[in-house]
Amino acid sequence: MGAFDTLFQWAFLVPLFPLVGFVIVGFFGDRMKKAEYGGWVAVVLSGLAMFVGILIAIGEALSPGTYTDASYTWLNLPGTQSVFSNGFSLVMGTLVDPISALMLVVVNVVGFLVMLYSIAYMHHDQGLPRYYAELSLFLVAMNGLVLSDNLLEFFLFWELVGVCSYFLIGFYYEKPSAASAAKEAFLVTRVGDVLFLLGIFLYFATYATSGGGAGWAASGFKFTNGNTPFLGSLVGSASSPTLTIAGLMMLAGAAGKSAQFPLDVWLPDAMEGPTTVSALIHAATMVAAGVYLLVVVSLFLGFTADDRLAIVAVGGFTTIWAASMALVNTDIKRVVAYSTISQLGYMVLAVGAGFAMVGLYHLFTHAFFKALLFLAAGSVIHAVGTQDLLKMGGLRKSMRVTWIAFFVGAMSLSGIPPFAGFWSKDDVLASVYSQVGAHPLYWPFLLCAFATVFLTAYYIFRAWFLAFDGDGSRDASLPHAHEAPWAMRLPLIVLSGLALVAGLFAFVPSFANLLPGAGVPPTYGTTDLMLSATSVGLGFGGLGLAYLMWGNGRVFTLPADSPLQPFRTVLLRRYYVKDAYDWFGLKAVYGLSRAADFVDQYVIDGTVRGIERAFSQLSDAGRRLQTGVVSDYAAYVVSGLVGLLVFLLWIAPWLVRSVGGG
Amino acid sequence: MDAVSWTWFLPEAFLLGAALVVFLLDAVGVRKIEAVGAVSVGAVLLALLAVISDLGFDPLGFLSTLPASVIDSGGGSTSLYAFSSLGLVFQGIFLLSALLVALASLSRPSDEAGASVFYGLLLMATLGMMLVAIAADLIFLLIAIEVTGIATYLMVGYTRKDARGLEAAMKFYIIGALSTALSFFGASLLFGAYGSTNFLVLSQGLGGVTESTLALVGYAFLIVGLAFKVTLVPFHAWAVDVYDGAPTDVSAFLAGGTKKMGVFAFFLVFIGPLSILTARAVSCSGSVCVAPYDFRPSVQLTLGVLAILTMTVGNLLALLQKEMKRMLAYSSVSQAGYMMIGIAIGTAPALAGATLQVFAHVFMKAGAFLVVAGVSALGVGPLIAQYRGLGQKRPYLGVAFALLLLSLAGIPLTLGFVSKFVLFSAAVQASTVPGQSFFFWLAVAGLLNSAVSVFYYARVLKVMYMEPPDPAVPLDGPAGDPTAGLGFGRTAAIILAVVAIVGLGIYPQPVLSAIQSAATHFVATGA
Amino acid sequence: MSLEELAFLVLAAIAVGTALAALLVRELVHTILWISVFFVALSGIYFLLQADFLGILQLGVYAGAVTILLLFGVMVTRKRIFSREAATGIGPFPLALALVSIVILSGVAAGLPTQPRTVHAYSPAALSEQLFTTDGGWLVLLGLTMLSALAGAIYLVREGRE
Amino acid sequence: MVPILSILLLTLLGGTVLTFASGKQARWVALGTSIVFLFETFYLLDAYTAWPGRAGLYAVPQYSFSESYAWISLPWLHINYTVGVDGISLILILLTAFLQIATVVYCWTETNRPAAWFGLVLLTCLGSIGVFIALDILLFFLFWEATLIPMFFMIGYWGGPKRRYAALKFFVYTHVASIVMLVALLAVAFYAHAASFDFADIFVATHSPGFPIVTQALLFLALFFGFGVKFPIVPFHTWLPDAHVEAPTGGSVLLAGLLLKLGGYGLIRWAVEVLPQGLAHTSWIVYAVAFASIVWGSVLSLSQRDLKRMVAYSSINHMGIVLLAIAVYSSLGLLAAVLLMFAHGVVSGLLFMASGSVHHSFGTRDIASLHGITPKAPVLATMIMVGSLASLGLPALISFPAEFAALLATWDRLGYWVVVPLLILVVTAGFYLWMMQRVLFGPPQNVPEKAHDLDVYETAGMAILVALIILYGVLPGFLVNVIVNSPVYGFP
Amino acid sequence: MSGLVLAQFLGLSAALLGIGLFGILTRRNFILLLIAIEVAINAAVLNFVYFAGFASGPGGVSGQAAAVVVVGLAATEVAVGLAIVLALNRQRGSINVAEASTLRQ
Repeated sequence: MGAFDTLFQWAFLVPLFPLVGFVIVGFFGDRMKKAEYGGWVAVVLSGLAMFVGILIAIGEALSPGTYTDASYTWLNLPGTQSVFSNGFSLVMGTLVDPISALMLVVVNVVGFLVMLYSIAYMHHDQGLPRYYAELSLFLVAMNGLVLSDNLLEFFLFWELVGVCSYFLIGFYYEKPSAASAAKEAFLVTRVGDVLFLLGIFLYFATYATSGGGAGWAASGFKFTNGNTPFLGSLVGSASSPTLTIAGLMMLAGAAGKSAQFPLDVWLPDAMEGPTTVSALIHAATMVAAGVYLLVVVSLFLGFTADDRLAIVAVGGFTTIWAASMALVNTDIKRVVAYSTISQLGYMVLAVGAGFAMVGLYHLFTHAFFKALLFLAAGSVIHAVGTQDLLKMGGLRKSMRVTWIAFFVGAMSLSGIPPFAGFWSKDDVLASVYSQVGAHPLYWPFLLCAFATVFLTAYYIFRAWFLAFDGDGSRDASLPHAHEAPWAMRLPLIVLSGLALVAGLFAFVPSFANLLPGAGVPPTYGTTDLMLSATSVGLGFGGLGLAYLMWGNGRVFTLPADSPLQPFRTVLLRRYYVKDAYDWFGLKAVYGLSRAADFVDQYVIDGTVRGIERAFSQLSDAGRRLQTGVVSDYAAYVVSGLVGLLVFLLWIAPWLVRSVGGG
Repeated sequence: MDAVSWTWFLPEAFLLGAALVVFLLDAVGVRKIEAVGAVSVGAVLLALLAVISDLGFDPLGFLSTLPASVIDSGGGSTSLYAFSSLGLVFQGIFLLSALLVALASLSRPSDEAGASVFYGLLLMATLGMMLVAIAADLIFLLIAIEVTGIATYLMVGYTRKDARGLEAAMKFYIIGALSTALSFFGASLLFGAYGSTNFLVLSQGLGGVTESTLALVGYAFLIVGLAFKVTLVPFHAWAVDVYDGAPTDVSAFLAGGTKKMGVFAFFLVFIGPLSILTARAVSCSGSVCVAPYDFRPSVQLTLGVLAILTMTVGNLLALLQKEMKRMLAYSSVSQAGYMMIGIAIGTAPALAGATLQVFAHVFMKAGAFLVVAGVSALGVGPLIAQYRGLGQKRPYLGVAFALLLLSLAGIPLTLGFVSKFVLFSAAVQASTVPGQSFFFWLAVAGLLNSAVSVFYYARVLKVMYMEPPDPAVPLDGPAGDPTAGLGFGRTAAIILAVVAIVGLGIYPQPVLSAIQSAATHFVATGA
Repeated sequence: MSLEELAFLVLAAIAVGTALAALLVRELVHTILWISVFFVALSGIYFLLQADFLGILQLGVYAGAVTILLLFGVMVTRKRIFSREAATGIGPFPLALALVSIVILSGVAAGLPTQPRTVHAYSPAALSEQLFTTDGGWLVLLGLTMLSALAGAIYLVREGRE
Repeated sequence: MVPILSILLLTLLGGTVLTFASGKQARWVALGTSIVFLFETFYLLDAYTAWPGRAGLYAVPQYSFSESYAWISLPWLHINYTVGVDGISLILILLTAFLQIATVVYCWTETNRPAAWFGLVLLTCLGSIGVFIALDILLFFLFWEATLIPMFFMIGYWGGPKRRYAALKFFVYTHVASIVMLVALLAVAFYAHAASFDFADIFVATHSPGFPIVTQALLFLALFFGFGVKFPIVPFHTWLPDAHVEAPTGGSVLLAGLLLKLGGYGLIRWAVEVLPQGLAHTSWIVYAVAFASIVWGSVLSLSQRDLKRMVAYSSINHMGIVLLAIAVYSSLGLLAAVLLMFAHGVVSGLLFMASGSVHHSFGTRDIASLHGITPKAPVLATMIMVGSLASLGLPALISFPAEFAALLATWDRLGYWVVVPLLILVVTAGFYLWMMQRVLFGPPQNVPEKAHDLDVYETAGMAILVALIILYGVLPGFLVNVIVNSPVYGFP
Repeated sequence: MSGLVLAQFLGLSAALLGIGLFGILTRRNFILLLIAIEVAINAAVLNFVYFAGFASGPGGVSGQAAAVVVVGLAATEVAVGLAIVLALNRQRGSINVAEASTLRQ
């Protein structure tokens, strides 16, 4: 029993407030006098949710512990003969522990700020009530996911955030590209989701049969084992091929949600949604849910060594994979989106290395600076009406706040001290480095991570220079840009502040309780300092290169006949992976379906119709025997007589003898 | 029961008397259909009452307490007739079919020529059927069949001026005479094999040449002769043309009545207590007993094959039939196949099933033909396609026809379903005996056939209900009278048929238990 | 070969021959002629079998009445009595059917005991007693058939009033 | 003891007869009947007490509210009017009650011979109810067949351009299957030497040790075919798309919502429960068929152009999962199967209503020629979206708990084979999403001038189903608790 | 008296039956058909007579009685047949059975 249990039992309010918002805005938003009123309702309610969330976080910070309030029996499933012999109940409820409290803060703070920002950003949009309803529903789902008490509840909300993401990506549903991107996002994550579900089965089966998890099985997918401390007793209690596969399935689920290679294609396309949505869902919260899943699983269930290697591989490779594509992209949102993928890779990498808290730490800081970057980008887009970097330039003068905000975000992203990103990213690198001895394959992925630091700084500052530097003459048609209204500026300022200081939370004693063991992973020995120095150096290197190539000075550019140009094309084409997927979906699967349809119509149903036709033809032939000539009928009679004689005298006795009875 | 008293012949006497009266009236010039029709209907009703009272009429337990021992071979082993309870049931069935047709024919034009001949022949034909039901001698049986046969040949052609009717009569006659020749040839061979034509003697295998092959050949000929009446494939071809060409009321009688006579003849020859197939004694000399050559499995197999052939071909040919009467004729052929299942199996339940099927078929098929007669009296052509919109324009007639067709198709809550259900249940039950698994396939074949048959019945429903009425066809009666143009007699007959179909379809127990006890008795009692 | 057997064979040959001839000649009147000879031959066989009453009956009913009836039928349906029937082909299928049935039946016959047997003779008195007592039902039924035949046939051939 | 089940039947029967007789006011009679019936169903649910438990796996199951009267009694044939329910029946009765009322409301504006139409709707429901409560072979078969005739007329009279062919095909195809089923049931009764056609007697007989395994297996296969065509199982499914495409909307709803469930219910009650050994020895066949149905239905949905046809094929997929859940033969699987049947009944009902409304409003159901209908018909688009999302198994909607349980049960019995239905879930999501992308989203094209959103009756009819989808998606425990109180719960 | 062989009689009746069947199948004139049928019936009558003669039991005489009845029946049938012939002839002017084939299929 913790000191703040009374507070924690109100945790359900956090999702409840947005739910109220969803109902009000969803059903009555269209009927309000002005569309913004609905928006304000949602903003206020999300503010309330944020307030409760922060209170809970404070409670956890002051008195860390696990509080569960699971009381609603959602499903009472019978047992089966083989594995689930006793049956089990799926009891839904809330689980408040330090990490969920941390996530509550992330989700609700960013959520509130984005909602506020949207009032101004979206105010001219006709679908504003719909927007706020969907956004509120997303907050319900995301908070529900964070507060989930068991794996299945987690999955339930996991799917719900997915569908909210689907709706929001397709918010501008009349745009074919938006509709297509929404579908793609849903489908790709769906692949991860079904594998995730399989993983749940596997865990369940394993722990339900092996001795260590009997209690876990009986309690039905629960994260906690009674009220024992949240670092559950199950970690590492069993190790088997099944568990390895289960872990891999978790990784697959996380990869889908967090856009890790090879399920990363949907996230850049998801930028078809409003920028605010990108900031909230596709940067700060939902995409981080995959990482959160890995964190939770590694804390409660544990990964096997093979799993961890796979996670490291996926995370490590994704960092450089996504960063490389960001190098050449000219869409401001997509650049930031690739960076999101890349940063998520870092988090996954950390979890794979065994430092779940470090991953979570990076998630925490990333949420703020990435939301900041997106909102800043949104501010730019709002001002200039295009997303094409090549058409921007010189916005520095007209949009000071945005300019600075973007800069803060970029610095943080690049891992330049003292910005938030530096602390967490440095932790990631250090923690991976500390594990390189575990398996020789850790090395290449560590190198990827380091190389990515350089690339990150390069591409984000390239974007910054392109957008804000220069004289604004790149596209004469750009309207004269204005700074955004206060409802947009305020979130930018708040987030800038957070992006500046969030990294230090891990070092504040009480706050550190929310991220136990994250702030100071290894001792800051010489090696770690070397690592930090390298990383910071790489970051500055990237910044410098960006300045040289895209800054005001423009020291050099890549010549058109450079041997690197083909690589550029490959990168712009996103390594042709999306093409391959499209081919697979549109040609292979759809073609298969067409072929199957052909078989269905002409072979299977054709057989049915063939039988029908055969009957008809037989019937027709038989009717032609009915000639109307009585002699023919007599002939049938006599033929029948002869046949009957033959049958009765010889065939029937033979049959009776050989079959042995009538 | 005690020895047969003359009262047992009361039904036959009523019929014969009425027939003589009708012929006499004709001779003195009274030819109005109302007069002769009334006499005939009255006689049939009286005969029916007599049969029911023979069956043990009991107002409280109507038909459900049938005495099990209504059998008497009537004066020793050489008697030509014997009363069995199943025979009485069949007499009732025959009389019901005659009643339906006689009632419906009242609605024909009252000055129609030949009404008296028609009714007289109808009574004579019914008389022949009644006699078949009490036959205990092969020759008696065959001549009784011939009584009906000759009357029906003439009934088919009684319109004289109608080329179709005469053609039908010609075909009916030729094939009928051929099968008469064949059945008598078979009877003569059986006589040669056993020295008598009495069922009792035959069953004991006394005297004569006692050649099993001779007897088997005799059976083959006999099967052909009887199969003609039951319209088994391939002895069925005449039936379609005759049902088509004959006046529709006569078709109703042929399909609903005389065919059943053949079924009972099969019962008598192949299943009954006096059948050779059941009662051949094991001959023992000293301690060594030799089972005689047993025909039973071979004959059962043969009949089973005929049953399957009949059902299948009948259904198959009905599938694409464009004319209503011919479709019904083919369906009648296939229904005969179902009845043959019961005969091939020959257990008491199967016999009950077949009898119930016969019973149901009287109402279904005669009823359907009577509806067709009524519809064509309204001026609708012979094609199925010309029944468009009947269900909408003539709701009562449409529903009646639909119910009769659904019953023919074996859809639940109709008598047609109950009869098939009992029959096929019996087949399955019989097949549980080791070595009799063949019967299971009879049931399967029967059920599959009934499933196929749904196609062409449903097609008629489709035409009647789902296609718009043809404005050229004068289906509309005078306003407010949906039965206009049918007449009292036909309406009564159709109502009788439909009520029987539905009422007994929902609660078949009284009839079923009566038939079952009769059938059990028929199979179990050795004379 | 005994005398009876010889007589039988001769009569049988005549019967088969005349039956074939009756069905194969194209002149209908000749057909009637041949068929009456056929009936007479059969009657001879009945005498041979000591079924005297049947022999007489055969002569009376068949060779007499039926032949006359058939002749009458030919005369009514023909404008000229001596007109030839159109030639009808003899299809292989009917022929085969007939032959197969003959072969099967002959096969059965061949299986019967082949040693000569004595024939039982029944006096006409015994026969009539049988006919009028034990098998009396047969005659009653025969009467019923004749009743319907009479009524129906007369109506059928009578010119209608209409 | 009130004969509540007979009252239930009589309510519907009386309602049906009155509806047929009531001319233009038929819809009111039908609605009144449906409402009364719904409340009777609630009473039934309320009065249904917990199942006392079964002494052992093969102990004779007991049923609630049972009634039994002799119907046909011959020395060798004993047929009774025996009815009774357990939780499984109850769930499906509840489904019927809801679908009935939703269909009646949805079809409120039907003007083409309304008396006949509403009468047939009620008759279909009557037949279904009968199937769910009958505990005698003949009674069961009778009601089973009784659903065919109204559907035949509904398709054949109110259907699309090729309705007559579709009606005949539906009728003959499913009738053939019914016949096979009947033969097999008869054979079960006779070969096991059951004392009567009552379920309990048959159960006792089939579980007696003397009943040969080979016979059981063969009979089970025959029953499987008989019930399977109704499911429908691949490759005996081709009647379904044709029937659905040509059927009127109400007919499609009842066909997919109720008639397919008859197959599932029959398989559970009259095949698996009666012949568990038969299933055990032929399970690989059933599994193969189930997998084939799942894959085939889903893959084919992808390339369908007709909205209804697509939903029809997705029904094949879903019923394949039901079959799989039944085939694993465990309590969990059984629960999943029944839940999924309920879910599919509601969801496919909604989707067919939506398809019908699309056709009604936009003049076509061709996916390729419909574009961006959302601006014109936002409510309709929402309904399609809810239906699609529910159908693809989104949590918090009704299908999810069912599919989850089904997959868990499959995993439990078949291990990694569960990957097949799992991955097919992606394909299922794919075709629904693709359909939504093309039909609902994108710029409006080819939208006819007269296109309109749902009218109030259509909305109300669908709203009932949407409410169920969400209610039982969020609170599946209610359904589960009823199912769990079932004799069949004694499955291993 | 002795010396008659049963099998020969059966052979004769078989031949007559075959000839009768053959006639029924191939002839088209109604009257010829009647004659063919008579031939076939006579085969049956012949059977009855000789089986009666060869029978050992007391029932033999009923074989002859049966023969008498069959002869009578055959005569009745011929009468009916002729009635149909006449009606047909009046109606169609022809008694060719193959021409009366309007009822078909």
